Amino acid sequence: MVKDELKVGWSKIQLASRVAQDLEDGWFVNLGIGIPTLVADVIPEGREIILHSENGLLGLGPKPAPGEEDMDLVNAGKEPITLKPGGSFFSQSDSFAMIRGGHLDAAVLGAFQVSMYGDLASWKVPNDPLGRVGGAMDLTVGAKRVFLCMQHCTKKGESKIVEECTYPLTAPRCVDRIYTDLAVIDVTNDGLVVQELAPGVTFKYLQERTAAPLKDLADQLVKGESIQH
Amino acid sequence: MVKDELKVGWSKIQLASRVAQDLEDGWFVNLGIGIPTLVADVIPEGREIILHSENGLLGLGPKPAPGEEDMDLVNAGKEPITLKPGGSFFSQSDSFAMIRGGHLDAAVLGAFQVSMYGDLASWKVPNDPLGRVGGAMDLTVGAKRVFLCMQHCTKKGESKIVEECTYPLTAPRCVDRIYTDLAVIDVTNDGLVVQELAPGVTFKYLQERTAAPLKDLADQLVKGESIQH
Amino acid sequence: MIQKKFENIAKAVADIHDGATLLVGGFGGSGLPSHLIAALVEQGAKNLTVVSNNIGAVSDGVAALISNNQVKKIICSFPVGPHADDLIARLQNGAIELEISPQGTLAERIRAGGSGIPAFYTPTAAHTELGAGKETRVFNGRLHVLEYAITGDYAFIKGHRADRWGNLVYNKTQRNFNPVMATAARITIAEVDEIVEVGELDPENIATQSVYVHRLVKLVTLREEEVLANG
Amino acid sequence: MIQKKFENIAKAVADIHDGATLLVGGFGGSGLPSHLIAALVEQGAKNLTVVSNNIGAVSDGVAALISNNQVKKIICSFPVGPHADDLIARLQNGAIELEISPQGTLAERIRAGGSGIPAFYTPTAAHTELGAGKETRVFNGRLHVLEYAITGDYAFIKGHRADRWGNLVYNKTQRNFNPVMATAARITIAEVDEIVEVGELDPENIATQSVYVHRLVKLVTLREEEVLANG
Repeated sequence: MVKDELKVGWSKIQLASRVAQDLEDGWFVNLGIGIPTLVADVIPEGREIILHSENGLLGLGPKPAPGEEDMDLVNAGKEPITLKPGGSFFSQSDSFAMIRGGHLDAAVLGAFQVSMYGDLASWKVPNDPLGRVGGAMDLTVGAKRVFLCMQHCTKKGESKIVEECTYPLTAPRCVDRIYTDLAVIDVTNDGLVVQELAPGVTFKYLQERTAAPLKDLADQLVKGESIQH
Repeated sequence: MVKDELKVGWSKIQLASRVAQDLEDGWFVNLGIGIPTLVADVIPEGREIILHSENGLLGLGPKPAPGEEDMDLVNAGKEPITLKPGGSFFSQSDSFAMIRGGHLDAAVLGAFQVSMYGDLASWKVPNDPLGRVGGAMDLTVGAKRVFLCMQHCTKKGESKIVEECTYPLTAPRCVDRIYTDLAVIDVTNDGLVVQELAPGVTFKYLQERTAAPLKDLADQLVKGESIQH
Repeated sequence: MIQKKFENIAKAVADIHDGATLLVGGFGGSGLPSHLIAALVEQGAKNLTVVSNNIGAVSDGVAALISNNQVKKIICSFPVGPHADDLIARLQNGAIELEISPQGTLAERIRAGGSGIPAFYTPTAAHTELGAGKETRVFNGRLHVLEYAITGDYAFIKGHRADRWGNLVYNKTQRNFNPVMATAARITIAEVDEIVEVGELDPENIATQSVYVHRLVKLVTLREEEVLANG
Repeated sequence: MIQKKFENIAKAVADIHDGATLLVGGFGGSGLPSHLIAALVEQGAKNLTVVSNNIGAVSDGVAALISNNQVKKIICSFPVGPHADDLIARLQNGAIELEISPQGTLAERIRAGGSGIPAFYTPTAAHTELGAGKETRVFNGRLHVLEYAITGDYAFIKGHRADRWGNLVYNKTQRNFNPVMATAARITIAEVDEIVEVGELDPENIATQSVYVHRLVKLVTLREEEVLANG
C-alpha cells in the first residue's frame, strides 16, 4: 500500500477536470500545450465554452476519430482536432489581435516556474540558446485571466512555485490562479492563498513541497482579510 | 463660331479617357470622387484594370442598370455600383492597410490646388471649420502613383496649379502627374513639364492660365535634360 | 447556453450611460445600424462621444443623435453632407467638439484599440494641419505621426446574418467599418437581418467572430410587423 | 489580361537573389508552401533572411533551407522541433543568426509591414528577455515595447484555391500566417491546390485579395503526375 500513499493528489485528467469546473458558460478560452489541452475533453456537460487556438480558430472541438484526421485542421500543438458548429477560421494576425486585445476570458497555460507575485516563466530554461516562446507572452499579457495548470513539482521534485523566478520571464504579475496536482492556489495581493487541497493533501504537505509561503483560505477568512485577484 | 473657339481642351469624359489611356493592364487603381469616377466607364477595351474603392472592395464595375441599384453595394461616393467577377469585399481597416501599405498602382484624385512641387490640397478650403478628408490623405501617402484629374482652373478662372498651395495640404510632394482639360503635366525634379496639350491648346495659352512656371517637353528633350517622376 | 439575442431593441441599449463613448459602423447609409441609433435617441443618453466615419450623409445616422443634443464630441473623417446642418450649428456655438481623423487612420486607430496596440506610427497626415501638434518621428527617411488607439464603451454595428454565439456575416460593402468597430468596444451590439442556427454560417467566411459580439437584435421586417400587428 | 499563373515552379522562384528576405507561411506542416521551399533549395539562393513562425517542426519546411546552408538569419517564434538539429549546429558555430519574436508580435510586425505602419507599441515582452534593449514607453500605466515592421522581398504562401487575378481562399487552419505574409512582400508567390475561373470564388470569402498575390503555382497532384508521365 506504500504506492497508494505516494499517489496523493489529482491525476492529470482530474486536474484538467478541476480547471474545467471553473470555466464559465459562454467563456472564450485558450488552452496551452500539455496538460491544459486535456481540459477540452472534460468540459462539464451543458456548458458552452468556446475554445480558441492561436493558429487561427475559435470553436475547437474534440480529437477526430482515428482515420479522420485532417492536417489542415490542427491546434496550436499541431495535433489534429475538430471544429464545433459555430466555429470559425481566421489568420494569425487576427488571432493575436483577439488575444492581445483582451477578448479571451481565460488562458490555461503550463509553466516552468511561477512566483508568489504571479510572475510566470514558461518559455525558456536558463542558458538555452533557443527557447520556445510561441504565443505564450501574448496570451499572458492579453487574456483577462491567466490560469496555470501544471504538476506542482518538477520531475526532480523541485517546487515550480517559487519566491522569485530564476527562469526567464514570460510576463511579470500575470497569473491569477494556479491549478496543480496538489491544490488550487490563488495569486492575490496578500500572497498565495490556497483555495482547495487535492484528496489526501494537507496544508502542511503542500507547504513542504512549495518554495514560497502559502496562506490557508480558512485562516484568511477567519482573519477577515480581503482576498483579491 | 465664337462659342467653339472658347471650347478648347478636353471635355470631362475626354479627360477621363486620357487618364484611362495611361492606366496599365493589371494595375490596381483607386478613383476619387468627381471626374475621376468617370474613368471607370472609359477603360480601354481588352485592358484589365482592377478598381479599388476605399469603403472596402476590389473589382468595382460599372453603374448598375436603373432599378438594379443595391444600397449595400456602393462606392466611396456612396453611389450604387456593381462588382466585377473576381471582385472581393473587405473591411475598412483591410482597405486602408491596402492603401497605406503601397499596394495600389495609382490613385486618380481631384484637387483644389497643386503646387509646382507636387504638393496637393484637396480636402479643405481655408477657414472652413469642417473639411472633408475621407481617405484622401491615406491615398496620397500610400498609392504608388498619384494622378490628378481636374479642371485646369476654378469656376472663377483661377489656376489650380500654383507655386505654393494656399489651401491646407493633403500631403506634400505626392503628385506625379496632372491631367486637366487643357494638358497633361508631369511633376518632375526639374519642375512642371508639359507632356501633352489638349486639342486647340498652345503652350502659351496654357502658361497664361497656369500660376506656376511650365516647361515644354520638347524643349526639355532638346536640352537633353532628364525627366524624372 | 450562449444566447446573445435580445428580443427587445430598447433593452439592448438600456444601460448606455451618459458620457459613454460609442462607435457607430456604416459608411453613409450602407451598413448603418440605424435602428440601434433610433433606440438610443429614444433612450436619451447624453454627453456621448461618437466615433463614426460619416456624419451628415443620412438623417437616420449619427446626425439623429446630434439633432437630439446627445453628443458632446465627434471623431470622424467626413463631417459634411446634406444632414450636417445641426452639427455645424453646434460646432459654431461650442456645444460639440469635432476631431477629424483621416479615414485610414481612423480605421487603424479603432483596429489598434481592438488589438491591444496603444499607439502606432503612420505617414498619413504628416506635414498637414491634421498632423499638427502630434508627436512625429522619422522612419526610413519619412516623417510619421504617432496616433493613439480608440476604444468604445459600446459599438453599434449592422450585420446581415448572425448566430446566437454572435458570429456575423455581412452583405457586400455593408461590411465597411462594422468588423473593425466590433473588436474595439466593451459591449458590441449588432442589428442583423437574420439569426440562423449555430453551424449554418460558413466557418471560412465569418467576418466578425463570436468573441466580438455581445448583444444581437434581429430587425423585424415589414411582413413580420404586419403579422405582429395582426396578433 | 491578368495571368499570374506560372506553369513552372522553378521559374516562379528563379529571380530570388542571394541576401533576399523571404517570408514563409505555414504553422508546422499546415499551410506550409513546401513545394516552393523545395524549388528554392534546388535554385540555391544563399544568405537568405527567413521569417517564419516554426523552424524545425517538419523536414520540408525552413529546416530544408537551413540544412542546405542557404540561410544567414532566422526570425521566428518557435525555433525548436524534431528537425531543428541543423539550426542548433549552425547557431553554435555562428553561421546563423536567430531573432526570436513572440508569435503575436511576429504576426503584427508582418501586418504592419504590409499596412504601411513602420512601428507600433505592444505590451507583449515588456519586462522580459525578449523586450530587453528595446525602446519602451508607458501607456495607460503599463509598459510597452516599440516593435518595428517586417517586410520581405518575397513571400512563399500556401493557399487552397486561387483565380488568375491572384485571389485566394484557404482550407481551415491552413490559413494561419499565409494571409498576413501575403501582404508584406514585394513579390508574393502562392502554391495552390486548384486554380479556378475568375468569378468562381465567393467575393465575401476571399481571404487574400488579388492585389497581394503576384505569382501562382498550381500543385500537380499524383494523379496528374501519372497522366503527364504517361504522355
